[in-house]
Order: sequence, then structure tokens, then C-alpha cells
Amino acid sequence: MSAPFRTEEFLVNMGPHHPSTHGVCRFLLTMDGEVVVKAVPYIGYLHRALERICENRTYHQCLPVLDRFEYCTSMSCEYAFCLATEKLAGIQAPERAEYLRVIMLELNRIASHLIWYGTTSLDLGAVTPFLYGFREREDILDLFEMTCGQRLTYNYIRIGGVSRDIPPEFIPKLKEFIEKFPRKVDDYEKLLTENPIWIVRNKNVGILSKELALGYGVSGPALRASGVKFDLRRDDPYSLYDRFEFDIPTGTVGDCYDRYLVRMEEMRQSLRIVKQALEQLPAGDIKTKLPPNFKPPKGEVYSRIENSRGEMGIYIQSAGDSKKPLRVKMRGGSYNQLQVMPEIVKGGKIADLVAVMASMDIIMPEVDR
Amino acid sequence: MEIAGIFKYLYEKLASTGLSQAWVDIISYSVAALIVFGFLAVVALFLVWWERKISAHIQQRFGPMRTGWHGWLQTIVDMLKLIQKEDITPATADRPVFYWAPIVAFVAAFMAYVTIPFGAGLIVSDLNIGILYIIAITTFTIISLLMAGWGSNNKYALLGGMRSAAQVVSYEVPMVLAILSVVLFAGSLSMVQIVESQAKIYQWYIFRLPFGPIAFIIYLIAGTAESNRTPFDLPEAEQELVAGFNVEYSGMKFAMFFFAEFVNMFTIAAIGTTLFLGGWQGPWLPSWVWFMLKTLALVFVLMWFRWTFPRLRVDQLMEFSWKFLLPVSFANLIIAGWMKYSKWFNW
Amino acid sequence: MKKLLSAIKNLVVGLFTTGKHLGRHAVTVQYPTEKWTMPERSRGIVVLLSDKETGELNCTVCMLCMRACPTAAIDIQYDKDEKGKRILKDFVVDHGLCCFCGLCEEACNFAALKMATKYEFSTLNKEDLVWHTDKLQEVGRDVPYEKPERKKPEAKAAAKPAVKAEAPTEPPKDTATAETAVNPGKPSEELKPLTEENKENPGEGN
Amino acid sequence: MDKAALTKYILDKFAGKVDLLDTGKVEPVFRLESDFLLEFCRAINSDETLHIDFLCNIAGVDTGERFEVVYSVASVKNRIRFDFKIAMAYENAEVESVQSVWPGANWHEREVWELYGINILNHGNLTRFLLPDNWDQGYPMRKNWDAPDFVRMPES
Repeated sequence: MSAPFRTEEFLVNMGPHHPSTHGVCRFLLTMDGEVVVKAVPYIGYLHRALERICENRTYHQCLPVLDRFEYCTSMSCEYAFCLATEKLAGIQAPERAEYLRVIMLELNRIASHLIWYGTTSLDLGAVTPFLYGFREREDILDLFEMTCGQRLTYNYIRIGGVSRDIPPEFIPKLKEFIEKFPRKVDDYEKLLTENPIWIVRNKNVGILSKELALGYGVSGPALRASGVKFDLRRDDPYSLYDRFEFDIPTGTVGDCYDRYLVRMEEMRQSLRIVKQALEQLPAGDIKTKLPPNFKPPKGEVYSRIENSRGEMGIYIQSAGDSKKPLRVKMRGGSYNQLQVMPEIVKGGKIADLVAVMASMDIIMPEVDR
Repeated sequence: MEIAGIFKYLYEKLASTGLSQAWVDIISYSVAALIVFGFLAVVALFLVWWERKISAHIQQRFGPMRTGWHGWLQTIVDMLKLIQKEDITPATADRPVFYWAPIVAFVAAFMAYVTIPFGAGLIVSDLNIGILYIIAITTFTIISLLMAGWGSNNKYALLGGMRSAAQVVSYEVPMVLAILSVVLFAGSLSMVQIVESQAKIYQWYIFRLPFGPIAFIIYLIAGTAESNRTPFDLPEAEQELVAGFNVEYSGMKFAMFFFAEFVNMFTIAAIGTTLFLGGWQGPWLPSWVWFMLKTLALVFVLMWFRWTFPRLRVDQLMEFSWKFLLPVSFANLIIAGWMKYSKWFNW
Repeated sequence: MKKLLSAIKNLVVGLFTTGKHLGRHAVTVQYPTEKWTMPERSRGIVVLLSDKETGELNCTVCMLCMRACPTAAIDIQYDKDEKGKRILKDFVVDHGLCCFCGLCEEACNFAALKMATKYEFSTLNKEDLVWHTDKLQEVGRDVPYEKPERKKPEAKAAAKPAVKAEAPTEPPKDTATAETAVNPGKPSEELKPLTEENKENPGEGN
Repeated sequence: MDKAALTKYILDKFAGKVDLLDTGKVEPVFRLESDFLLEFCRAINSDETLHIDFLCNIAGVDTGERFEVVYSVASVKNRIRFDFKIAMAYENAEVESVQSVWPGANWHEREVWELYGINILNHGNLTRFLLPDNWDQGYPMRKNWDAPDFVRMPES
């Protein structure tokens, strides 16, 4: 026998500017050929000090800031903040406002999942699904723009209600969307779900066990794909979610493929919620009148909602005598999902790292804030 | 036919001027090479535009629309832009290797066209080992990719180069075996004779059941891998390796790689046409039109693949080649041999 | 074998899905030549609105928008005439700072500024994004808007003494902030008399 | 388990060591001493009735008078959620790491350390990750932190 074949590990800097890091995130990879021996994420490239900015703004002025917390689902960021503030101040939004919120939140969840669908397929080399996903997302954004005037940073959900009622042309357009979207999801599934290449790329890749997921605080679709049937919309109902019927898809293995399936199913379920909410939509006021000097009483609250990326929690501490919050802490699902990634990409290929990152649906502004 | 006639006429004219035979050969082949070069340059430009259009329409976009009718001038404009661009060489690059890599890729891509019959009599040189020559020449592309990967002194580029070497070597084997089954039937390595052996449509090798279609599919898959296109575009897998072997290239050098890639794709389609689809054979239309039609149809299929499928992982790629394609192509070769031997279906 | 067949079938299904789209019309538009009509509520650049008849600015220099702005993109400079009434000197909007949240528009009770549906304002210089009164007014000339109803006099009269008692040194202090802005078109009780007061009895405020 | 029962259960179980604060608006907020933290976390994690297996959030707070570290925890199994906090003076602020109970605390604690300067004991990997590696301008989330280019809002 000759001397054993010797290989050397080498370091690869994946990021901060890399096509598949969804923002600017850096992985310092120790590679043994194609195999990732160790991955260390470095974050903070998008750090915008949002928490500090919020401390320097009034509660209302915080909302545009929150829009930029996690820009794929701005509605839920706003909603999380408004919910926390409403809990803090003991305000109840009118029923119509709550229904509108639910519609917007679920539409935004679909939009966010469509981005995920697009970028995931793009990360695994399929370019076309990306544009199909974005095509339907445009329809949702049209609905949003029609209602609140913006496509990305909505500033729609306000403390005590929503900023504007929906315009008359909203409902026909939404109905049209509800009508056609299931067919589009079928199209998406045709492209990827049963595709053998897609299956080998995703099955048994990046397996996240239940224990690991819970220990690391992984939430949302990633947690459900690991087999934990936990959805805040059902288990800690906020808004009006206890009035709607929907299923919570779960996976069994916790690999990328399960996460994919869970998200695909969630789009359908979200659409179901939108449909029900639209049917039940009552007439009425859209806003609770707030006192001119809105100062929530002294107190603190951590309120959490189910975002498309997991648990989005906003911790607000109010000093009681100020129009500005004393402390706003934002907790996004991606933060914990990125944190668990080094554990599950170990020993995989560099392509698996990309697949895992894509399936976790990490969005860097949410991590860095 | 007409084009070949013109060439023959030129050759005879040259011979009659009293030059020595060597000079006549050199001049006439240079002219032929230039014609092929020009033709391929146009084809590559067209393919780039076409690919962009196809991808755009598959994705319900417009694609290039501004320059010329439906943007047909776009690639030319792009080319002009790339020529003007600064040609960056990384400070730590291995300069000669870095410099020569695109040239090798470029030349290797064009060299293959020496023995491709574009029409009846429309061939630069009908070598009696034609297909062998093409296989040998196209394999040169790996060397250029390896050179690019190594010379860039970039880890991504190196990974890309290594991947491409591994990939092309592994896919070469089933591809050659698939080609071999055709050669076995045709009884010749010469491209012209292979085409001539499939004069009638039912004689096309793709229709020679059962081995033909299987060999064709194997060839198509391996060809996709050889030309580094999705789902086998691992050497330049954008989402993993940024741009793989050509990550450090810019300007004209990048354009050369880019061109080589599209020319390679055309090569794969052209060989596929020659071997399986009856080459220039076809009724009514001139032979070269038939050749182009068939080749472009194959190119379209390759593009269609690219814009539909996700990418394989590197180990799965290898597995697929060695564990699946290779045994199948061996079995196919045996079937072909048996068919040839038993004169079964030997029309 | 069965697996292989289903794999091939699904690859073909994928191919047909993309092939199906090949023949369809593009859903995109050729941007600079073709444009979407923006929805009426679309929030684009901030413009100043002026009265349709007189052509004067609607702005009353109440500073509400400036206070509502979360990014301090609006800067209002004013002079005081001999009665102490504020006269607009310069209304500056830094579109580079603006985050297009629409809070200023909602804060305004006089339809003085609006986020128009216009969106093309890119420049080569960062400084050119800072728009002053004349430009804001010019761009806002053709922007349609509805003038809000004038407040009822009785409400004003009722609230008048209270405000007088407060006698704010800086007119729009705590009372006139972003918070009041959340109810567009429904100015709060506290706010109404104050601004009206300033308009009518300018000496009072300062 | 509803809010009142949860409060009672925790106050009974950890009698004398845990106080209920009145600031909790929706969910109960407890306060405990910093040396009891790790023990408390282990107890609520292993306790069958509570089974707190999910750490939602760790927030550092500078109230202007003292530091607080607020832990928001939940049980996925039992659908319980509550907060508890540790208050400490500015000087020598430090708190035990709870990574041994919930490994996901890692980054949250690093953030608290980085932005507030609250030392995390036994953390193991206290390196900068949100701020630049060569950051030397103090702790930006502290109320007294200021920087020359810190844009203040107009007084409102």
C-alpha cells in the first residue's frame, strides 16, 4: 500500500455577496472538497439598528420602520407591532378591521411563500419557477397597492385598526385571484413536486430533528416540517383566527422536501382562510379612535404571531409617560433558523447548504434588523 | 449543394492558377475555415438571442426587445459592450494559464466543425475517423475549464473546474458508448458515411428500435452534461459557485467562454442530428436547411431542458452517470451488436 | 423500473408545463414605453397641492406633517409676519430620506400635501432629491385631490377657551403630532381649534 | 393552563424566589434573581406540568435606571407562555447563559452582550456578529449611547 491519500481542508467564504444567501449573509465554510465540514454564519451586514430607531420614534412612526423589518411580509410585521401595542394599551380593533387584517396577512403569507418558492427553485437551479412565483405575487401586490398605496412597505395595519378601507374594486379582483390561484399552485407543483431531480436534491437533505428544532427555537413551517404540529394561529389564536377553518400541514422527516411540501400546502390553506374571511367580512368601522396623545400605560408585552417564516414576536416595554416605546425587540423566525443551520449542514455538500438555506426561507433583514 | 459547388469552383480556380498543391490546399482550407468560423459566430450570436427569447417566453416575459426587431441585435450589442469592457486579471492569477484558457475553449469549440457535414458535400474535411476526431476535440473543452479554474486562483473557480473535469470525463463514457452503437451499425467512423447510411426516414438511427431511441436519449443526456447546461450545469452553478470556472473572467475572455459554450451546444445538437436524425437527409428542402432545422430543433430541446429543470448535485450527477447511464449504455451497445450480428431489423 | 418510468413521466410533465407557457402572452410590460396606470391610492412622490382657483398653496404651516414624518424628510421654514402668523418660506422634502409611508399625507388636515401617483424622480445627484416649494408645487399642480370639509364653527367655539388656557408657546406642540394624524379627515378635537385659532388670531400662538 | 393557574403554579413552585410583576399586560411577567436563573430555567424545562421547551426571545432592556434581561418562553406542548426577567445594576452587569437548557439562546445572548454590554457567563462564544469586528464605540443600545451622526428626530 502506498501512503494514504491525503486531502486538505480549505476555507471558502460564501458571501456576503453570494447569489444564494438571500441578502447579505456570510458563511465561512471549512470544506473538504465538496463536503462542508463546518459552516459558521456571520451576520450583521444588513444591521440597520431598527430597534434603536424604534426607541426614538412614536408608536405610529414605528410602523414604517417595522415594514422594513422583514420586507417579504411587511403586513405581519406591522400587525405584530400593532397587536403588541394594542395589548399594551388595551385597545380592541373593530371587527371589520380585524377581518381586513386577516385577509391582508394571509395574502401576504401567500406572497411571501411565493417568493420562497421562487428563490428556492432558483437556488436549486430551476429558473422558470422563480418567475412563475413572482407572477402571482404581482397580483397580490396589486391588491395591496390598490388598498394601501404601496407594494412592499405597506404601512397599512395601524394601531387600533387599518389605515384605509378596501376600495370597491378590491373584492372582485380578490375573488378573481382566489379563483385562479389554486390552478397556479398546481402548476408549481407540476414543475417541481414530483420532479425526480427535485426529489433527489431535497429528500433527506438537511434533516432537522424535532428536538433540535425546538431546542433552537425554530418555528413556523420549518418546525412543522419536523413533525411538530404547532401553529400560533391555532395554538395561541390572535386576531380572529379561531373563527376560520384551516389545516396545519406537517412533515415527518424534517428534510428540505418536507419543508417544501409544508409551504406549498400552506399557500392553499392561506387561500382558504382568505376565502372564509371574505365571506364573513362585516361592514363597519375600520379604526378605533385613539387619544391624540397616544401613550400606552406602563407595562411590557411580548406578543407573537405566526409569520410565514415562523414566530414573529415583538417585545415592547412602555415607560408609561412617553409616546415612544422604551424598548422594542423584534424576534423573527429566520434568526433561529439561521442559527440552527450549522448543525444541519455539517457533512453535506455545498449544494446542500444552498438547499437548506433556501428551504429554511431565511431572509437576512429579519436576522440583522 | 450550391454552396458546396461554389467551394469546389473556387478550389478548381485556385488549382488552375498554377500554384503548388500545398498552397492551394492551405488557401482553400483557410477560406473554408473562415467560412465555418463566420457561420458559427453568427450561429452563436443567434443562439444567445434565441435562448434569451425562449427563456423569456417560457417565463412569460418579453426578453430583449429594444435593439432591432424583437431585439435581434441584442447579442451583437452585448458583444460590442463586452469588447469594450475592462479585461481584469486577478493579481494572484496564474497569468499564462488564465490567459490561454478561454482561447483553448474557443479553439476547441470551433475545431469540431471540421468534420461536421452541414449538407450534402458541405463538409470541410471528410475524415475517415470523423466522429472519433470530434470526440477527441470536444474533450479539449475540459482542459480549458480546468485551466480557467486553476488559473483564476479562486476557490469557487477551482471547484467549478474540478467539477467540470469530473463531470465531462464521466459523461464522455456513456456518450461514446451511445455513439459507438451507431458507428457499429453504420460501419464507419466517417460522418458522411454515417449520414448516408440513413437515407430513408425509417433508417434514421433514432427509429431503429430498440437500441436507437435509447442511444439517442443517452446521447442527449450526456450531451447536455458535456455542454454544461442545466440540469448538469454544475461547473458554473450560479447558486453554489457564483459562476464556477469563469468567475474571474471579464470582458472579451468571458465572451470567449460564453461563445464556446453556445458553440458547444450547437456541436452537441449537430452531432446528434448527424448520428441519429439523418443529418442533412430530407425531402424537398435543400440539404443544409434540413440539417439546420434538425439541429435547431435539438438545440431547442436543450434550451427547454435548461429552463424547466432544477440542477443535480455533484455526487448525484456522478452516480447517475456511473450507476445508471453507463450500465444502460453498455446494455444498449450489446443489443445493438446483437441486432447487427443477427441482421434483425437491419433495414 | 416503475420508479424510472414515473420519473420520466414527471420530467415530461414539467416540460409540458413550461411548454404550455411558451405560447402565452407575456405578463410584463415594456416599461418606459408602456406603463401601468397607478392605482389612485398609490404613494409616490410628495407634492404640495395648491388651490384650484387661486393657485395658492393650501399649506397653513401647521407643521403637522413635519412632526408626523418618521424620517425627518420634511423640513418647513417659515417667517412670522407682524401679527405672528406664520408665512411659509420654504417647504423642503428630501425624497432621499422619504420612506413613502404616507403619514404626512394623513396628518395634513388641509389637503396641503399629497403623495402623488408619480414615481419617476431619479436623478444623478443626491442633492437633486431635495425638493423645494416651487418644484413641489409645480409637480403638484395637476394632481387631483379633494378638499376636506371645513370644520364646523360650534366645535371651534366650544374648544376655544381650553386652548387659550393652554396658550402654547410653540403652536403645534404635543397636541399636533403623528398620533392625531392617524385619523385622516377626522381631526381630533384638540387639534381642530388650535390650528384654526392660529389662523384666525395669529397673535395668540406666539 | 390559563393565566391565573399558571401564575399560581409558578409562584407556589418557586415560592420566595420568584415575584410576579404588575407590568405584564397579557401574559404574566416574573422577576427573579440572577443567581437563580439557571436553576429556574432547568426547572421549568423539566417540569412536566410546564414543560417549557421553547425559548421565544431574549431581550435586553435599558430602562434608564437599570438593565433588564427579559426571557420570553413558551411550551409548544402545553401552550403556555410567560416572561421572566432579571434586573441588574449598570455596574458589572452579568447573567448566566441558558444555552444548556435551550441551545437557541446562543445568538440572543450574544446580541444582549454585544448591544448592551451585559456579560454572559459561560457562553463560550462571545464574539461580535451584528456590529463590525473592530467596533470600539461602546454599546449602541444603551440609552446613554450617542454618536456624532445619530439623527435625532425633531421634538414631538
